[in-house]
Amino acid sequence: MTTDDPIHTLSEAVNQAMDIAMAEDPDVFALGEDIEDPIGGVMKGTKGLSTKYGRERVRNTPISEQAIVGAAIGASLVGMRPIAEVMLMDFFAVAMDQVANHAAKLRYMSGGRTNVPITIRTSVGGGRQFGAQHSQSLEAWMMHIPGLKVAVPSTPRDAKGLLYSCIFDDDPCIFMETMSLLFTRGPVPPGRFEIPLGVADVKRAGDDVSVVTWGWQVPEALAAAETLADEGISVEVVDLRTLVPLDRDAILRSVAKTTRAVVVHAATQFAGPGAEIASLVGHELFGRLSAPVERMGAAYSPVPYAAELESLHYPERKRIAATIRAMA
Amino acid sequence: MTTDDPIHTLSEAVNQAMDIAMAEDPDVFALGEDIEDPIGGVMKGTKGLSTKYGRERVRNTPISEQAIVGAAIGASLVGMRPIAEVMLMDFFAVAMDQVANHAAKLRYMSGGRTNVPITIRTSVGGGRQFGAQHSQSLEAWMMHIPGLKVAVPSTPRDAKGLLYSCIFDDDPCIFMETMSLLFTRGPVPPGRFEIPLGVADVKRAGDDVSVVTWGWQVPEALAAAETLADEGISVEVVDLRTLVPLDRDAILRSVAKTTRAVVVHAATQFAGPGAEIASLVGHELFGRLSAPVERMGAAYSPVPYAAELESLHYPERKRIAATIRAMA
Amino acid sequence: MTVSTTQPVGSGGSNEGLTDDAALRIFRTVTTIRSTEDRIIRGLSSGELRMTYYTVRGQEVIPAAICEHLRRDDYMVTTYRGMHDCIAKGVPLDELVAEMCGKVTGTSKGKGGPMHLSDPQSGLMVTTGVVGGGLPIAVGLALSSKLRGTDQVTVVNFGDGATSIGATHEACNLAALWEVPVVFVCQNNQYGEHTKFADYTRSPSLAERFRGYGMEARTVDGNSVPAMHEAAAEAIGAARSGSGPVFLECLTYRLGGHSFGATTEYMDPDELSQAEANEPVGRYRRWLVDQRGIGEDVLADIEAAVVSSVEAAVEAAKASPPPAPEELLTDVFSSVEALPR
Amino acid sequence: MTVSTTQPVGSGGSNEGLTDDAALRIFRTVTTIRSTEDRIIRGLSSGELRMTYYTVRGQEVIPAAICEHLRRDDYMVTTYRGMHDCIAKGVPLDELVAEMCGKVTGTSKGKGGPMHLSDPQSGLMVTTGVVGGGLPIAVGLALSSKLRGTDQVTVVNFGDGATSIGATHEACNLAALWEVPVVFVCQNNQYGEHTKFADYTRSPSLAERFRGYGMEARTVDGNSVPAMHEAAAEAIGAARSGSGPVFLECLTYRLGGHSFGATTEYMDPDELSQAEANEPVGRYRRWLVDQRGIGEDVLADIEAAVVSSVEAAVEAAKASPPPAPEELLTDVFSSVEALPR
Ligand SMILES: Cc1ncc(C[n+]2csc(CCOP(=O)(O)OP(=O)(O)O)c2C)c(N)n1
Ligand SMILES: Cc1ncc(C[n+]2csc(CCOP(=O)(O)OP(=O)(O)O)c2C)c(N)n1
Ligand SMILES: [Mg+2]
Ligand SMILES: [Mg+2]
Repeated sequence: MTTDDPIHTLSEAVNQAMDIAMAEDPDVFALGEDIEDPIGGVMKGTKGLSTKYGRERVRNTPISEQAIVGAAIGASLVGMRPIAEVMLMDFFAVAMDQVANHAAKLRYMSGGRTNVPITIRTSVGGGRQFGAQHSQSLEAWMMHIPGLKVAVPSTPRDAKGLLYSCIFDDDPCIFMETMSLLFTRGPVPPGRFEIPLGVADVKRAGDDVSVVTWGWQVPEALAAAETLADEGISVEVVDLRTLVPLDRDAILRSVAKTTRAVVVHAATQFAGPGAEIASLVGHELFGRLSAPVERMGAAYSPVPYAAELESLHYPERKRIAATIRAMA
Repeated sequence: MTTDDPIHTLSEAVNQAMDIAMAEDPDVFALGEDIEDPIGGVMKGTKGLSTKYGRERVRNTPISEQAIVGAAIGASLVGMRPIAEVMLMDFFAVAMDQVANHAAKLRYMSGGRTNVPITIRTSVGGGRQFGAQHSQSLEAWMMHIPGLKVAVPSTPRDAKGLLYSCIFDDDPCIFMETMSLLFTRGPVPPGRFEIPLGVADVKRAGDDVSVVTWGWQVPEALAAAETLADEGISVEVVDLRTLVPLDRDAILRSVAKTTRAVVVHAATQFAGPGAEIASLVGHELFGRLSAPVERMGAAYSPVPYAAELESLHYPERKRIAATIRAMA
Repeated sequence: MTVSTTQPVGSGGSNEGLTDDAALRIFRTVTTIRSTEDRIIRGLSSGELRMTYYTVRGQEVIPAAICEHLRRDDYMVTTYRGMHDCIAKGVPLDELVAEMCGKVTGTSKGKGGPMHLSDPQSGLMVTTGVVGGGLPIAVGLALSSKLRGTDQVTVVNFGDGATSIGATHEACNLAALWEVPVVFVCQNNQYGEHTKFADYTRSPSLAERFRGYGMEARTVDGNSVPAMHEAAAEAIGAARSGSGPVFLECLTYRLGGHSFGATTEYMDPDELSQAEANEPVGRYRRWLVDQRGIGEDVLADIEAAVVSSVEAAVEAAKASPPPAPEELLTDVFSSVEALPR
Repeated sequence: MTVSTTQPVGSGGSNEGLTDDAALRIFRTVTTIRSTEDRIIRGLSSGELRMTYYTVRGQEVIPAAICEHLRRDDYMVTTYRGMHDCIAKGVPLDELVAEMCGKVTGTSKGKGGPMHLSDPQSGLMVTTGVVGGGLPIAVGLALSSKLRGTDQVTVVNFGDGATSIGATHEACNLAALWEVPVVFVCQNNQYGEHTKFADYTRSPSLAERFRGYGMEARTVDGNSVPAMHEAAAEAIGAARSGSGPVFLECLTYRLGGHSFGATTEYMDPDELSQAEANEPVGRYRRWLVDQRGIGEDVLADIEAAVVSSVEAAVEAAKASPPPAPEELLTDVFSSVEALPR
């Protein structure tokens, strides 16, 4: 990462990726609730784009997530590259038929005669007292359906590069924008910038314990690693960046080295995405681990509203540090 | 299991449980598509019940799964015990908002002031050339949402006892009726019969390898065990029966004994329900296993139509036997 | 001794005129709603309070008039923008405010929050944060009354924007088919989040569209107490008498941004200031004085009582502790034994 | 040299009358549909063939008339009960039958099956097995034409039962709002699976209900070629000219159970036998002879040609191999490298 890149928020980086994609390719367009100016998306992701590209290409929709995702699918079947916005990931629940039964399956069901190059952007709550229906990280649902790609950036730079790749990817991509990171700042390469899907990034190198994580929990893991460094524990933080494709080699490379792994995520731990990774590590590195693979995900409860409970619900730096400390 | 119990199909056992529940409690009623006589449900689960209890208590609905599940939730909030039928599990995709954002969360979100004692019965396809949109086992979605119980019987007896328990359970229960088992026959205790949720059943005892499985794959695992017995490999088959509550003790007890485990299910393997179980076993029995925990689930693809491909897609007895043989 | 707990919630859908008693009950309700909102906004602005808050300013009359015709054992379902509905239905103000603040004395022990208020004791059964999510549930509540042979009515509140989503359509079709006693109250405040009505549908009229399901549907001035009172009487009376569901489109105007802190730049400023000038609580107060000859002093007494009960509710909420850590894993299931470990 | 591949698919929504050429093209199409169905049922009954099959008997005229006004580059979306739509739109019969049999020469190499036919070459874009699932997708196809400034039209077929589900409602509202060139073709065959129209809705009229979204909506006798031909011309012409979506309720009757092997015990036997007596292919044939003076021999020639091409398609499908094992993991993603291992 060059340090003289201009500094932007993750939301601005998302905006840049869409802006560049729309400038490059007339087949790229966006649709979703409140995405037109002056609002430009409730999280500002599309700010300025309807003004620049017109309200034909940046289209407000009614509150109808099935229609939003379905319309994106339809346009994509004939080669357009729609970017649909589902305001919050919790609302995927109303659109899962289009996502899982249509977007994910149409390539296969047509024997490859059609494909669905859509991107669905969505905000992921949590940590902001939005309550049980506005705070869920549902990447496990997506991972479990063959045919969907899933990206979860943790930095502005990754957000730009991954979103650009999603837009031009020939398969349906779910792009998760973690709300608590949306307004964090970081360097973002100017102009066209791509990060291939399926390549994890070691955000911090270390020798004793590997933390495998993504999205919201990356800065938490990095903070825990920083604390532990002072205690002489060297932590490697592997940011997966995409869950499908999954960078299996990067995970195994790191854990083979450290022989200890913790998988950390904001999604519910039970039957969550970390179970796949823990199973993979346990299987592939059987007999070579110094400790059982630990998983840290959200507690088995709907997300509570009260701040005091919500902070217990999700993993966070202190508890991550404690878990690592106990196993190192 | 007493062997002089009358013999019934799994579908008849389901029917008996509902019949008895409706006779016992006027608050029990059923709703769903085509559940009234003369059809009595496309899988015959409700056959005869509308004739016996009237079309007020066994109600046909329009094709509207959100309304079906939502109406069940509403009635349950005031103490009724609705049994909703969603014709196929794939169609949960249109109703996930009611299932995951409402049924699962209302008890918690109300601080316990309300609860949702519904049962959602659903048929699960697979192995019958129904294609990608009619063959999915989506229990992983359900397990991942805190607040939902999930039952998947593999025998007529279990179906009756578990369904009865689901109907009178105070939490939302998803009851999965595996289509390829619906017309298999077995002994069913007459009259009121209950099997508590959360208690696994060892369907075959063995010493060398534990197969942890449920539903469709139970007879497959038993057939594999039978084959392997002739080869001198002793296989224990643990039928979980419910995935939530999960009988963790039964799993660990079996694997602690055999030191080898295979988790087998019809759901997609990747990020599937088996990942939770494999992670659990790997964690709790770390250092005490003789082999890595194996997972066998459906291949990472939409379910193919052609019979030749579909039989490769799902686990089945021969490949299960081969996997066990390789690790024993 | 808060106002809301003792506030009568009417007596069941009679179409009798708006008596002075009823008129004053409604005044007390709208005043309670307005005062609570004002107090919350003040607390949020100063940093004294913290919550997500969806204004109900401008929509007070709708539930106040509706609840005149509801009994305590009638059911109500509402949305994140539902504080007015909760107050009108009789949710105790102390518990309501405490819940919005995430405190243990709240309706949900602080675990639900402002988008998930529920209080079955007063018939407020569900508050959902998912647009359209409440309608199918309301059909089920109404079905329970039908199956049990009671004459309870269910009222479900939702926004104009919710008319675009699938759940709404499925629920209306099912309710009409089953002839269940539910009143669909569409609080048409002209906006779905930041999008105007005319920008998300070409429907010439919602009432007309929903009549298409084969149920009664009517448009009413939701900011006029007499009009709302009468329309609600009719709709609730019809539902209670067993003639099936009714759709009421209540015209109103959202007097502010979507939620606290949200911009209003997309709203027509003239239209907004005109709506503000004609805002329904003041309009109703003037009507009571001018048309009904109610004394200023009577109204001022009610206002003063309301303000002090609101203040008491806020103070009680502030003094209430947050839920204890053990609460994290309770109320997931009926028993903690069912939890995965 | 199968009939369906060479069959013209009309020339774009003109409202001109039904010429003899057009009338014979339609006859060839309905005959192909009927023959294919008959042959499949025969194969299923004898055990020669194996598939899930949803009868289209009685619904042949609808797509045959519609496709007279469609170009090859117009888009179509249909359902599991869509073999007639596929044939009319020009999906090659050999590939169609092979797909239904799960063979590698099928449209999807045997991986989709009868519920998932698609052939973008002929504009048949999606077949879905989820009730209502196709409508939002059709809106997107139509949107692509609008954004690209082409005059392509999208036709989406669905059943009467699909009008109850959320996706249908969302799609219609969105299409009307965006004024995209889509024709919603509701093939009202009176049943949703085993439930009668009157048992799942109180809507007095579907056309009237859907007009509520602010779009054109019309009911037509879907079993009459002249009526369907004219209504389709108008609807497709309107969509093509940019005046937005149209909803067509095509009245027809499902002449059999829901799917092969399903019972019909819930259907009124008198109604069914009356509908069978008036079934649309025979009715049309009589009309051609009696009203249009077309010679028996001309029709018999077409019928003979059709039968032999259907037989050829079935034989080709039987001879075709199943997909190879490697196909299991291809077409999941654009590249197999993206697959989790
Ligand atoms: C299914 C779903 N989609 C999107 C949202 C985000 N959202 C919250 S409120 C709202 C606007 C709703 O408008 P309306 O129904 O008119 O209700 P109002 O807020 O005006 O009371 C939206 C889009 C949501 N909560 N649920
Ligand atoms: C969402 C969903 N729910 C239920 C089903 C099961 N199902 C398949 S066909 C059918 C009836 C559909 O009726 P209609 O829309 O009238 O179409 P038709 O079969 O008459 O062509 C049903 C309920 C489904 N495929 N999808
Ligand atoms: Mg609104
Ligand atoms: Mg039909």
